[in-house]
Amino acid sequence: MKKVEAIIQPFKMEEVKEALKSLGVDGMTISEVRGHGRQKGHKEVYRGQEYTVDLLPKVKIEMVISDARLDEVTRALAGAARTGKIGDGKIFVYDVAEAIRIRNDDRGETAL
Amino acid sequence: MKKVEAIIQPFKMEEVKEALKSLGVDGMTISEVRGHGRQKGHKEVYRGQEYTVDLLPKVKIEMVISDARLDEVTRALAGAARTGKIGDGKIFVYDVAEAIRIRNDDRGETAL
Amino acid sequence: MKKVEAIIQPFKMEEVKEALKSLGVDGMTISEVRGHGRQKGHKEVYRGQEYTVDLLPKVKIEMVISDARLDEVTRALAGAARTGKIGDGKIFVYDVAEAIRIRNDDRGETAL
Amino acid sequence: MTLLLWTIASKMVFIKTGRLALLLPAALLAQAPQTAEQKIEALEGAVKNAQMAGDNAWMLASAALVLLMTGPGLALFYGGLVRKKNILGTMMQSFMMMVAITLLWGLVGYSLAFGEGSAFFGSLQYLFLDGVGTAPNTDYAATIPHLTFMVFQLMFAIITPALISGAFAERMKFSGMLAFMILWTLIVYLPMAHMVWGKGGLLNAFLGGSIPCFDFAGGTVVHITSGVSALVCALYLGKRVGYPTEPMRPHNLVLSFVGACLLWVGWFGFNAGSAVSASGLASSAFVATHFAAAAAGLGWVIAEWLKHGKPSALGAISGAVAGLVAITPASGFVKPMPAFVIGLAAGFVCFFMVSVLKNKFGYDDSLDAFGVHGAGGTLGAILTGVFAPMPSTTR
Amino acid sequence: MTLLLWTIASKMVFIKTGRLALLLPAALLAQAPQTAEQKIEALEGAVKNAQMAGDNAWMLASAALVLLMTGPGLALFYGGLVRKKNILGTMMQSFMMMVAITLLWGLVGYSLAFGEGSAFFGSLQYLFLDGVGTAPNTDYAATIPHLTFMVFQLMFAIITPALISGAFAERMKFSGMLAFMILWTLIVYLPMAHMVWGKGGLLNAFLGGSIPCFDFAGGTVVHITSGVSALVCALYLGKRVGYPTEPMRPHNLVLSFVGACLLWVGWFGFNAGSAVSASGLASSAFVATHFAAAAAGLGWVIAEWLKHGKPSALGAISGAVAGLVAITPASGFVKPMPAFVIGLAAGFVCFFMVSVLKNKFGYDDSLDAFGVHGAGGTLGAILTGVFAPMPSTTR
Amino acid sequence: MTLLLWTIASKMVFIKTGRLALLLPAALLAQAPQTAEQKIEALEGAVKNAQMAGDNAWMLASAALVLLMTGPGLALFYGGLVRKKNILGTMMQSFMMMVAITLLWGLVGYSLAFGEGSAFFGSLQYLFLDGVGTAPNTDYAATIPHLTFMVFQLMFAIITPALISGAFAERMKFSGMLAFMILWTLIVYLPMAHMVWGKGGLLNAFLGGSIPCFDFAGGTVVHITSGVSALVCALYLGKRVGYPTEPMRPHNLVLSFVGACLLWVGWFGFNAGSAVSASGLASSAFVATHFAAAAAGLGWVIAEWLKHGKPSALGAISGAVAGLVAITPASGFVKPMPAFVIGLAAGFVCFFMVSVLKNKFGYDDSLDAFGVHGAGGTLGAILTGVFAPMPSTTR
Ligand SMILES: Nc1ncnc2c1ncn2[C@@H]1O[C@H](COP(=O)(O)OP(=O)(O)O)[C@@H](O)[C@H]1O
Ligand SMILES: Nc1ncnc2c1ncn2[C@@H]1O[C@H](COP(=O)(O)OP(=O)(O)O)[C@@H](O)[C@H]1O
Ligand SMILES: Nc1ncnc2c1ncn2[C@@H]1O[C@H](COP(=O)(O)OP(=O)(O)O)[C@@H](O)[C@H]1O
Repeated sequence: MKKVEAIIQPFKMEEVKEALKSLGVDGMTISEVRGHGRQKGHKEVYRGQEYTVDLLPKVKIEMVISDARLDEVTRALAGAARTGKIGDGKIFVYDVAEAIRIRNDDRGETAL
Repeated sequence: MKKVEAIIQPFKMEEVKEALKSLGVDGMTISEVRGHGRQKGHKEVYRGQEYTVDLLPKVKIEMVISDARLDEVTRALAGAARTGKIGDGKIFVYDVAEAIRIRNDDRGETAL
Repeated sequence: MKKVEAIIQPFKMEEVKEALKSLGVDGMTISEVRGHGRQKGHKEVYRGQEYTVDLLPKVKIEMVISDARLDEVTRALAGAARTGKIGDGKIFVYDVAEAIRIRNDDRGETAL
Repeated sequence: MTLLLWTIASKMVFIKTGRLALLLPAALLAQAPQTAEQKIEALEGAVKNAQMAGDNAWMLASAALVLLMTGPGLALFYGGLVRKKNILGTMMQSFMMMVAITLLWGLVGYSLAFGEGSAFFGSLQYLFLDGVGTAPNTDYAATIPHLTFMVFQLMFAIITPALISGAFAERMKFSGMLAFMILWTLIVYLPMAHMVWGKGGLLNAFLGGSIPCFDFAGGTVVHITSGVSALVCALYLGKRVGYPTEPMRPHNLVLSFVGACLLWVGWFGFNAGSAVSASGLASSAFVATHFAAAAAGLGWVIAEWLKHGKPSALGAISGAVAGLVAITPASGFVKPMPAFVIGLAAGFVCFFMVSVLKNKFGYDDSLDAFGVHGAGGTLGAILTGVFAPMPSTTR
Repeated sequence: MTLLLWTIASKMVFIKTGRLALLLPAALLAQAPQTAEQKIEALEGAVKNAQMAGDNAWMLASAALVLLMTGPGLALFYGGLVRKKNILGTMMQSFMMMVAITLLWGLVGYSLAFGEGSAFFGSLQYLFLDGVGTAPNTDYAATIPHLTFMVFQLMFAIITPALISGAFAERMKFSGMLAFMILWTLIVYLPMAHMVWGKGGLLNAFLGGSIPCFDFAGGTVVHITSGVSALVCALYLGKRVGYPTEPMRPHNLVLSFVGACLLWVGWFGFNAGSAVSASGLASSAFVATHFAAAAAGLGWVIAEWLKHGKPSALGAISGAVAGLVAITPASGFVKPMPAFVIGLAAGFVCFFMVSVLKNKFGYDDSLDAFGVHGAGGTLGAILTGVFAPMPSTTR
Repeated sequence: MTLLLWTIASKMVFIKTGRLALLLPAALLAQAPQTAEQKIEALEGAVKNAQMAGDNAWMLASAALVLLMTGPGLALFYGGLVRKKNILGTMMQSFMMMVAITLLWGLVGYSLAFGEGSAFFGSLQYLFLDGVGTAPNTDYAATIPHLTFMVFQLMFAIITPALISGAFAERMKFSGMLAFMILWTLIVYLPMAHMVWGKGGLLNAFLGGSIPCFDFAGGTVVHITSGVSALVCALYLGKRVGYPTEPMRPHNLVLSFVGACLLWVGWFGFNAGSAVSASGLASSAFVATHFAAAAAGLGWVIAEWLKHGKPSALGAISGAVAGLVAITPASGFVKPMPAFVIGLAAGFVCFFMVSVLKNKFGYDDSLDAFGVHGAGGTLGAILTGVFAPMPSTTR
């Protein structure tokens, strides 16, 4: 099993969700994060005082999927999240040692 | 070392914390996430407009523990978080390459 | 590639960010979490009712970096985040199977 | 669209009476009658009008202030104290009182409370607010339109059940809450209001009752009644699931803070408005209200300081509200310094109620409606007896 | 620093006129003239003063209440309904109306609306507010300073375009919005206000106009105008990017709740203040306002209950606002029970507009400025014709 | 429980004086005396009563509005500007002023400020508010109860130190803050208030002082004093840990926005209330206040537009507050257009102070209490001298 962790632009969230749904990927966990990479943030001025906002709001999507689906999932995900501009985000993939469904103790890929 | 990542129902938080405490697991990090799996969300109506809320609030617990304790920890955790209904959540386990305690540079299992 | 996950005191955030910037580490994702370890929380009183706040606010920093930089990054990070007191936090390191830059489909270390 | 406007406009007849009515007093003076006698007569009418303008100005402002106490005041105060998931539900309880009690009041409520009736109930005299017009009802308030008096009293009837909702916040169904509140108003509030304030009410010695009751702005009717009812509810409903093991601490004290400030400001309308005029009595009640609120904030904070080693924001605002409750029955009778003492006492006593006694007895009064309103109201009623000078010597 | 204060102080001359002016009426009575005739004359002046004090007290409070409707009332109501990222921008739209319309009003606005002019426009008589002083303008309000009347009307001119902003929330640039609002006020609002309220206005039969219009507190001028303009804007601007596929649900109903409560309270100033006095008429408008708001809250909630199986907080507050809109033209003419009926109707109709009709037609009126203000205002105007008794029989 | 109520009720004696007192004026007119002379005498009393009702109605509303400025107005304005972790602490500073200064004022404060004393201090005449009753104090306000005047002035004394707290937000201990505020009120505020407003005060030429000072609603006493004290505090306390490297940007501008709106509305009470009557003077001050606030919002926004290329919400609300500060001393003396100019100037100058000068000098005035209140107040005081006509020609 693999964990796919994607950090994307918040306004792409709906599109990505649709893309994943149409692939039949159901399980996912989302959280609100802030980040920076190539994209360097911007300045905000409060009462003439400049503040650099270098951490921009992003959405992190985490999905644990079977190895077999890795390729199609990352492709669909990247496709839906892409605008071609700096700040589009990253996808990271990790190995998963075990998965357990709390409800009925299913383990491994059946638990996804 | 293993990282145990559990996504559970928010209202089960206290019970799970108690269960882990009684096992002597101290270190943990919690964050608020939203997710969906089998559980499909619900509809909300605002001024006659329907909005699907398909991402429900969940709590994510992350713990890094020694390999030896993996079994008892996941069992206790799943036990405390289970209601038997859809939406109970998942536990994922990952390998950890290294752990460092910032305070004194302890490494490996002593750092947990 | 490695993922470095650091859980630090919120007020150390700026210092850590500076330290990482001076190392040339650009990509990072931050989220607000709560946690406890050795540090045991405190009591708050509301209308004479005591509530134990055992999960204290922390900041989680996630960075995916090349294996080669692991050492200097964790050292710099721990250095900047250390106060020497309980509650300083932890660094965990994980293996990363793959990284993809969404914008242009770069893969592996070039994607970081 | 212009067409539409046109149609509407042409459906409408005559002039704006608003503008017309205004010109009357001026007109009266303009075409001033010739003889001194006539002039004096005209003046007497004009003076009455002027007096009414002044008193009505304050009473309308007061009615607005008392509504502000419920929404958004109380809604925010309570809303900030519950858990996050319950905030809208809790705020809605207050809002639905603004909606439902208004309806009830218009249909029968005002009549049952203020109609001339028996010692315990009013009459159906003002059913559908029939006969409640712009002329003053001299029994209740000689210098303001009857309508003003009616709506001012309505605002009281709204906040009283809203206060009770603090006792069962987080555990009652919406429809059940609504039914309960309407029944409670019919069975408890309206008779109580009639007894203390209504013409012929048992405790309203001044207007034909037999037992005199010293309650300026509703300490008994509003606060003791709602506080005690809250306690009964809390006991009857039992504890919230998870209480007291699961932590249920206030989720947003900033909201509660804003709510408490609005309660403080709105209470000026509640107490000083109870003078039903903009007279010196109103000023006196206004000042007493302010001093008691401040003193009780101080009292609670000091109590916290002594017991827990540090004061808290929640303590300060809870104290202020306790003080406002306690001064209510006394507000028209006492000078600033006695008001200060009443407030200070309320701060201490209510702190003791919610932080010591409640834990001892173990009932779950979610938002301390009893601890603050029941206890504060009772204390205030007792201290009114202690501090209030004989009416004849008041001012 | 003491030096600085000194310099400032010595730059200042003479006494505090404030304090001086106050003593005048008292003085008048003190050095009371000798003959009865003189005394009566003095009294007539004193009575006029007293009448003005009472009416002015209420009108100043009303002006403050109407400003409270825009900021923070409307700003919060709208701000809570938009997506999180747009809240400050949406609130700023309201605030900039407080800033920009005030300027415009001072320069030419008041004069174009209330100057004595043609059937459609005012005049330049009050350019730069020249001639608008503390003496009453007897054409509009005989018992309050002209300045009070002017500033009360200004508050109306502020909230009207702010209401429109609900239609293009989330999609108009700041500078474009500002330019539009100023032009709209010049081209639509000021002529409309003149026609209905201005001396010699076409629809102001009482002050020289030819077609009579029954609009107590601005149902036509404020709500229909802004509602219809909002619809035009929504159609012209087209839909927001992503509407209606992307979910754009309200992000913070607690804010909207507070805003709605402040609108309710502030509306007392809007409607009861339109009596331009603290008379029985003001009380009557106050009561009608309150009953309609409550009834409409009820109406909307019932409609939701029937259609969706459960009521919602957003429904209750939207209903209340719809009721306030609908009662505006009628508020000075109807008794509480007809007000209740108007409110109930408004709750049902506006619910139907925003939850059924809007979806049918598919326009994107972000915050339902048309559905609530346009529809509610039109309904209110029609029902005013139905329920308002002939002026002579009103009270 | 019924038993308890009973006991309380029976402890209480006599009737509700409130209701009784109300009937008196009416009664006076009812049993009208027979001769014209007697009638006239009765009328003179009745007119005085009516005048007081009108003026008192406005002054009570004003006192409530000024309290609204501190809590929740200023508390929200400041609370939104600090970092999240400090919001409750910052809001508490305002609230504790409501608590502590009230106590101080009741004990000695009012007496030291308004008792008849030397050029610099009042006396102990009103210790414990002894002698402050419902009869007017003709030295200060002939037509309202002395109690009203006292409590209105108290609200000023509350907000002044609360304003200072903006300078040391985020870095002072609670108990230290409290001690400082009480001492500051005793040593700085009370003497200053006596000098400018007190009978016999040095700068109060009208009431026996020798140097005349043109300060309508407290520009000098409230804003310059608090602004300068804030600067001294900021310099003395030094910078916050981490300033200016660590970003300390406002955490919730929505709260600040609401606070600013409430300040604007409340300021009507502050300035128009300073007429201590509901006269034309009050209207004039009300209008000047509104125009200056709007103009300063505009001024600041334009300055930002010029310098940073775009306006900001924080700029607009900061500007409005600056305008309110600047118009305070002038509000009773100027017409709307000069008020507009004063406001515009304040917008520009205060923008310059906080966004250019502060950075140059590098002091850390957390919430710009000096930049807005000190600078705005001083500017206002100077422009008052420029724009205010001679008293005799004002109105
Ligand atoms: N090496 C990394 N480790 C962790 N998160 C990263 C890393 N690089 C980028 N991110 C996350 O991805 C987001 C987008 O990155 P960015 O560099 O702006 O995209 P791009 O590389 O396409 O220009 C960042 O805001 C950050 O949250
Ligand atoms: N494959 C997955 N990857 C990541 N998170 C998941 C996955 N499956 C489920 N989750 C998380 O677990 C939560 C509960 O899942 P759900 O499917 O409702 O439970 P169950 O499988 O017991 O019915 C979801 O809301 C989501 O946050
Ligand atoms: N085993 C662990 N797994 C996950 N998070 C941990 C673990 N141990 C500590 N943490 C996180 O690190 C934070 C600091 O840990 P703490 O034990 O207080 O530091 P220290 O070990 O230096 O005393 C905790 O609040 C928690 O968020």
